[in-house]
Amino acid sequence: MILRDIVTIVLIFIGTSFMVIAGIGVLRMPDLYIRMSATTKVATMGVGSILLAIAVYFQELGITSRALATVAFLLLTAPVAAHMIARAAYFTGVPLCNLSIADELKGHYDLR
Amino acid sequence: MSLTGLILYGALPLLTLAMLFAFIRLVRGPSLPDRVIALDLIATMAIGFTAVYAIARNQPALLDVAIVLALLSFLGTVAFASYLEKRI
Amino acid sequence: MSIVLACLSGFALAVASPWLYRLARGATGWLLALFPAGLFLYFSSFLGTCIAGNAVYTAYPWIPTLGIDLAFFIDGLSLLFALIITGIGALVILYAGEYLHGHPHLGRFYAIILTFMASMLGVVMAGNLITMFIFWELTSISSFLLIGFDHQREQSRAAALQALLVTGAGGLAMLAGLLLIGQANGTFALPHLLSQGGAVRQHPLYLPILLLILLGAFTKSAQVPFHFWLPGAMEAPTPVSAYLHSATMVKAGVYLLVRLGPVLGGTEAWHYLVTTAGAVTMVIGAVLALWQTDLKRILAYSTVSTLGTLVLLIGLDTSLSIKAAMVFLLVHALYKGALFLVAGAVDHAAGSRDITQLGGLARAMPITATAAVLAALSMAGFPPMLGFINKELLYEAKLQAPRASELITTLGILANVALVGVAGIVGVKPFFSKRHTTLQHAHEVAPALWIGPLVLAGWGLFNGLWPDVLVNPLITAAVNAVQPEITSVELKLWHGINPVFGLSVITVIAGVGLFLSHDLWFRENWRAWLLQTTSRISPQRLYELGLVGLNKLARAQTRLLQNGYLRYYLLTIVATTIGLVGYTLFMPGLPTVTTESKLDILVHEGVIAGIIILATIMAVTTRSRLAAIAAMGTVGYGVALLYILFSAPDLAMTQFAIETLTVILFVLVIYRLPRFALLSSTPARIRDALVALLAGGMMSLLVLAAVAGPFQSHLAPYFAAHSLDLAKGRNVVNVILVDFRGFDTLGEITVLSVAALGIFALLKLRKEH
Amino acid sequence: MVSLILSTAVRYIFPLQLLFSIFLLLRGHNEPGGGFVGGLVVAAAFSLVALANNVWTAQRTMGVNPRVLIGVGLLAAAVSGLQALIAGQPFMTAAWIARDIPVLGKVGTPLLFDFGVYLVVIGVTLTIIFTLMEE
Repeated sequence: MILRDIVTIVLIFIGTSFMVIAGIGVLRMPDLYIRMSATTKVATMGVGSILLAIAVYFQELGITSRALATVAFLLLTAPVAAHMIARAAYFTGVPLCNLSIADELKGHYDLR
Repeated sequence: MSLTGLILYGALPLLTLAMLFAFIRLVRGPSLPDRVIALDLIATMAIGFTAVYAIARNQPALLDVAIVLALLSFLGTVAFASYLEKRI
Repeated sequence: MSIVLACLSGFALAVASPWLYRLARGATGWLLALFPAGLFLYFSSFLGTCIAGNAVYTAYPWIPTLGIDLAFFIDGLSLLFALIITGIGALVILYAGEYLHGHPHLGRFYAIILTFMASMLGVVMAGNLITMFIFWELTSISSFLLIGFDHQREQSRAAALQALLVTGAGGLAMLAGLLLIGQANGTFALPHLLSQGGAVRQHPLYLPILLLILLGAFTKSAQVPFHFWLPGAMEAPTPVSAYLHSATMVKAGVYLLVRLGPVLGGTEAWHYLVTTAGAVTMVIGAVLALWQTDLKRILAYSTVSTLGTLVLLIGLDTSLSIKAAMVFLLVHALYKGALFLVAGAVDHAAGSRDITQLGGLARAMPITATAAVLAALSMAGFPPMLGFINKELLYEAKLQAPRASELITTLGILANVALVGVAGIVGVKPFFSKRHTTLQHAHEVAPALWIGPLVLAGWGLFNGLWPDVLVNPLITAAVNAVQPEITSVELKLWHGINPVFGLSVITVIAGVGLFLSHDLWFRENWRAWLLQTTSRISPQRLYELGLVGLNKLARAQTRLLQNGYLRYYLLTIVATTIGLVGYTLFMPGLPTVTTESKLDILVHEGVIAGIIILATIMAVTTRSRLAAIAAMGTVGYGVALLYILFSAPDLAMTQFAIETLTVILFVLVIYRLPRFALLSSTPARIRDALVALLAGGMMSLLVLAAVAGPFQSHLAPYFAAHSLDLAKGRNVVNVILVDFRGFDTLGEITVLSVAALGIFALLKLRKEH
Repeated sequence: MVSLILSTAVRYIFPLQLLFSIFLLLRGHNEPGGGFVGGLVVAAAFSLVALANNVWTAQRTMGVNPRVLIGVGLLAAAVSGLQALIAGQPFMTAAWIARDIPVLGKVGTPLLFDFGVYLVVIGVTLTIIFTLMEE
């Protein structure tokens, strides 16, 4: 197992563990908004590290550039998607869990 | 233990396990946005899965599939979101 | 070459006749009649060759691969028919010109009648079975058009349809028979068939072939179960009835039986089937003829009886019976044609065809009366007429019938007595019985209307007195064409006193007695009772019930299959697919599904498969549509992952892209659907579930079977090898899609485009409503 | 309720998606990709724009009516096949340009055919999506 493989496998396992954490997070978190924070951030990190593993493993310009392009692309789209869903959820009145202390957004939007 | 062996019997099962969790959320998810998030998570995990499998099988071509998925997966979420907003 | 021209020129003239009519107006009848007369002379030039017993055969390749060529074959038999067709054709066209004078569609009438004549000539002169069949169907079609000529009237339309359905169905059966004969002999060419006829008789399928051909002949020649369309066909204008439904078209069946006699005849089945059918038709036709009141219907039923006699004679299959049939063919054409034209003249002049009202027209219509009497005498079989010789021959043939000759002769006498009575009723009564109704305005008809009957009746007299001048050679030629041993036919008026003459005298006396006592037994109530009882079980009623049943079946079937519910369409499609796939799957010979193929799937593959199955179950059971969409999204991603596991990047890419776009489409559509409601009842849902499970199960079994079997496809290596050098591309999938199988992709994108335009139209259309 | 964040994000993502789809189309012959997937990516891109703002902006950015694209695509595919007939060979035989073009490598009628498929797929998908959205 040469150095390149070791680094690849380490990165892959980091990514996979992130994924599992995201999975557990989405299952156990009490309400939608907290779950979303878990999934978006953690999953993107997971994929990021796996793609880094690809860049390390294949060491070719073409492939590494595409891998990095994917990471960039994901970093761009994931937050936007999360934002859109949170917006829609909030507007359609998805309740916050009972543990939440305050709803700072209340009153700011003219909810129909 | 060879790299591929490690991946096939280590990383991939874990990834699919995570996918199973996301799917359980999709089934249980009380409101629609929960399901949408679960679907989005499954899509991201699919990207990861493809990338890992590309390494395991030493096939860089699979990376393009990951790119396409990355490009398009968030479209579904946006579509669901716009539908929800329009309906209220 | 000249034969083809002669036969097909009729069609050309038919096309030209409407314009000719617009030009020549009244004289078209005379002009057009010259054409068949010319053909008559042209065909009689063949008499010489045919008497010597050899035939003329010319063939032009038409569909060589199927062995069908435009072939014409003239021998004695077809010559006899050709002369009848053209001779009577000329007189009928002349007659029609006057009879339908001033009719708005007379030009069209000429066109159709000429088409009929040409196709009839085609039938009798065709040298190839299939060409004959084509002309045969053409005659059916022109008969349909002619019967329904006066299309304003509902009955004529119904009668035309009835005639077409019956003869058409028979024609279809006959086509099957002809094809089988062609297959048995390897060729459709007639001369070849006639020379080695034995092959069909030994053929295992001989009986079905015989039945099919007989079906075609019996429907065309109105034998008993199928006779009801002929009286119905009297709705046609009288020249048509005279020409098609007495002299020529109905004889096509008889021609077919005689022509295929050497090929199919001579066996027990042939003898019994044909003879019984002929005898039954002969008797029923004669009996029913007596009880009709309308002049044309009486003649129609007597024609049915005559056709029965002809078929009977062919069934007897002795050289004497064939000779008798040929003579009777000619005699009947002459006197029946004349009587029909007389009936037309009477109708034209006196305005009615009901025999109970007609009487004493002789003084007003002397020439027509003479023609009528002469024809009636020939029909009754009085000495100077050809009819007498014919009756003698009939009795002789029946006496010497190989089997059951007594029964056949008695039936023959019975029928002939009835026919003599009918001859009296039709030919003599309207003219000479005292007039008891107010028909003063009866007047002699225009010459064109009495030339036809007079010539035909006169011809009957002339041939009777001097038979050897024309009749003998013609009949010899006709009989030689069919019977192998050449026998010279001498018809003499006088055979001396012998049993046959005795029978003939008895028949005449009984017949005249029957005629004179017409007013005694012809009670209206008896007639009504008879017609009422027979109509209940008559084939006519079966035909009508058949049509009603057919409509009901069609309506029921449409209600069942096209009931407008999408789910039933889906259900039927899926069910049929399962049935067919299941059947082929469990047919013996297919590699059975081996259960012991070891399960070497890895953990992650198993989990993905599990997720797909769970997602499907969720999609089916969930109550919220969006959840269903999400579930289906998961299924799509799962399948795409499977593609990746089997390293098919192209497929995975497309699947992911399609998945996303489907989600978008669903979301757009869902927005407009009504609130989610459980519409179908539980039993319906269970049924759907069952069908779905079956379909899924069947498909997986299919896949397992495909995988289990030895997979030796030589396509994959070929494409892989040539992908680079031929198509200059390493990605085999795309190369196949775009280059090797480009044509299929072209088809696919066209289908896609049409689908898109369809959806666009549907959506746009909906907005307007 | 157009979300400002989404429309700005789309303004960056959209060109990337178009670029990637052209990339997919052109190298389809050698690596995974091709007219079909490329077309789908473009269709997804334009529907994203339509979702982010509204259908009419998407149609304006596209410039051409999707149904026209279907026609042009089919024409391109047919022409790439017909040229073989004109050259006397059986329909659809490929004809290649001799010299290798630096970026694309071998160029020939199959590429034109692939381009035809590309346009048809875009046309078909967008016709359906835009018609649905227009209501």
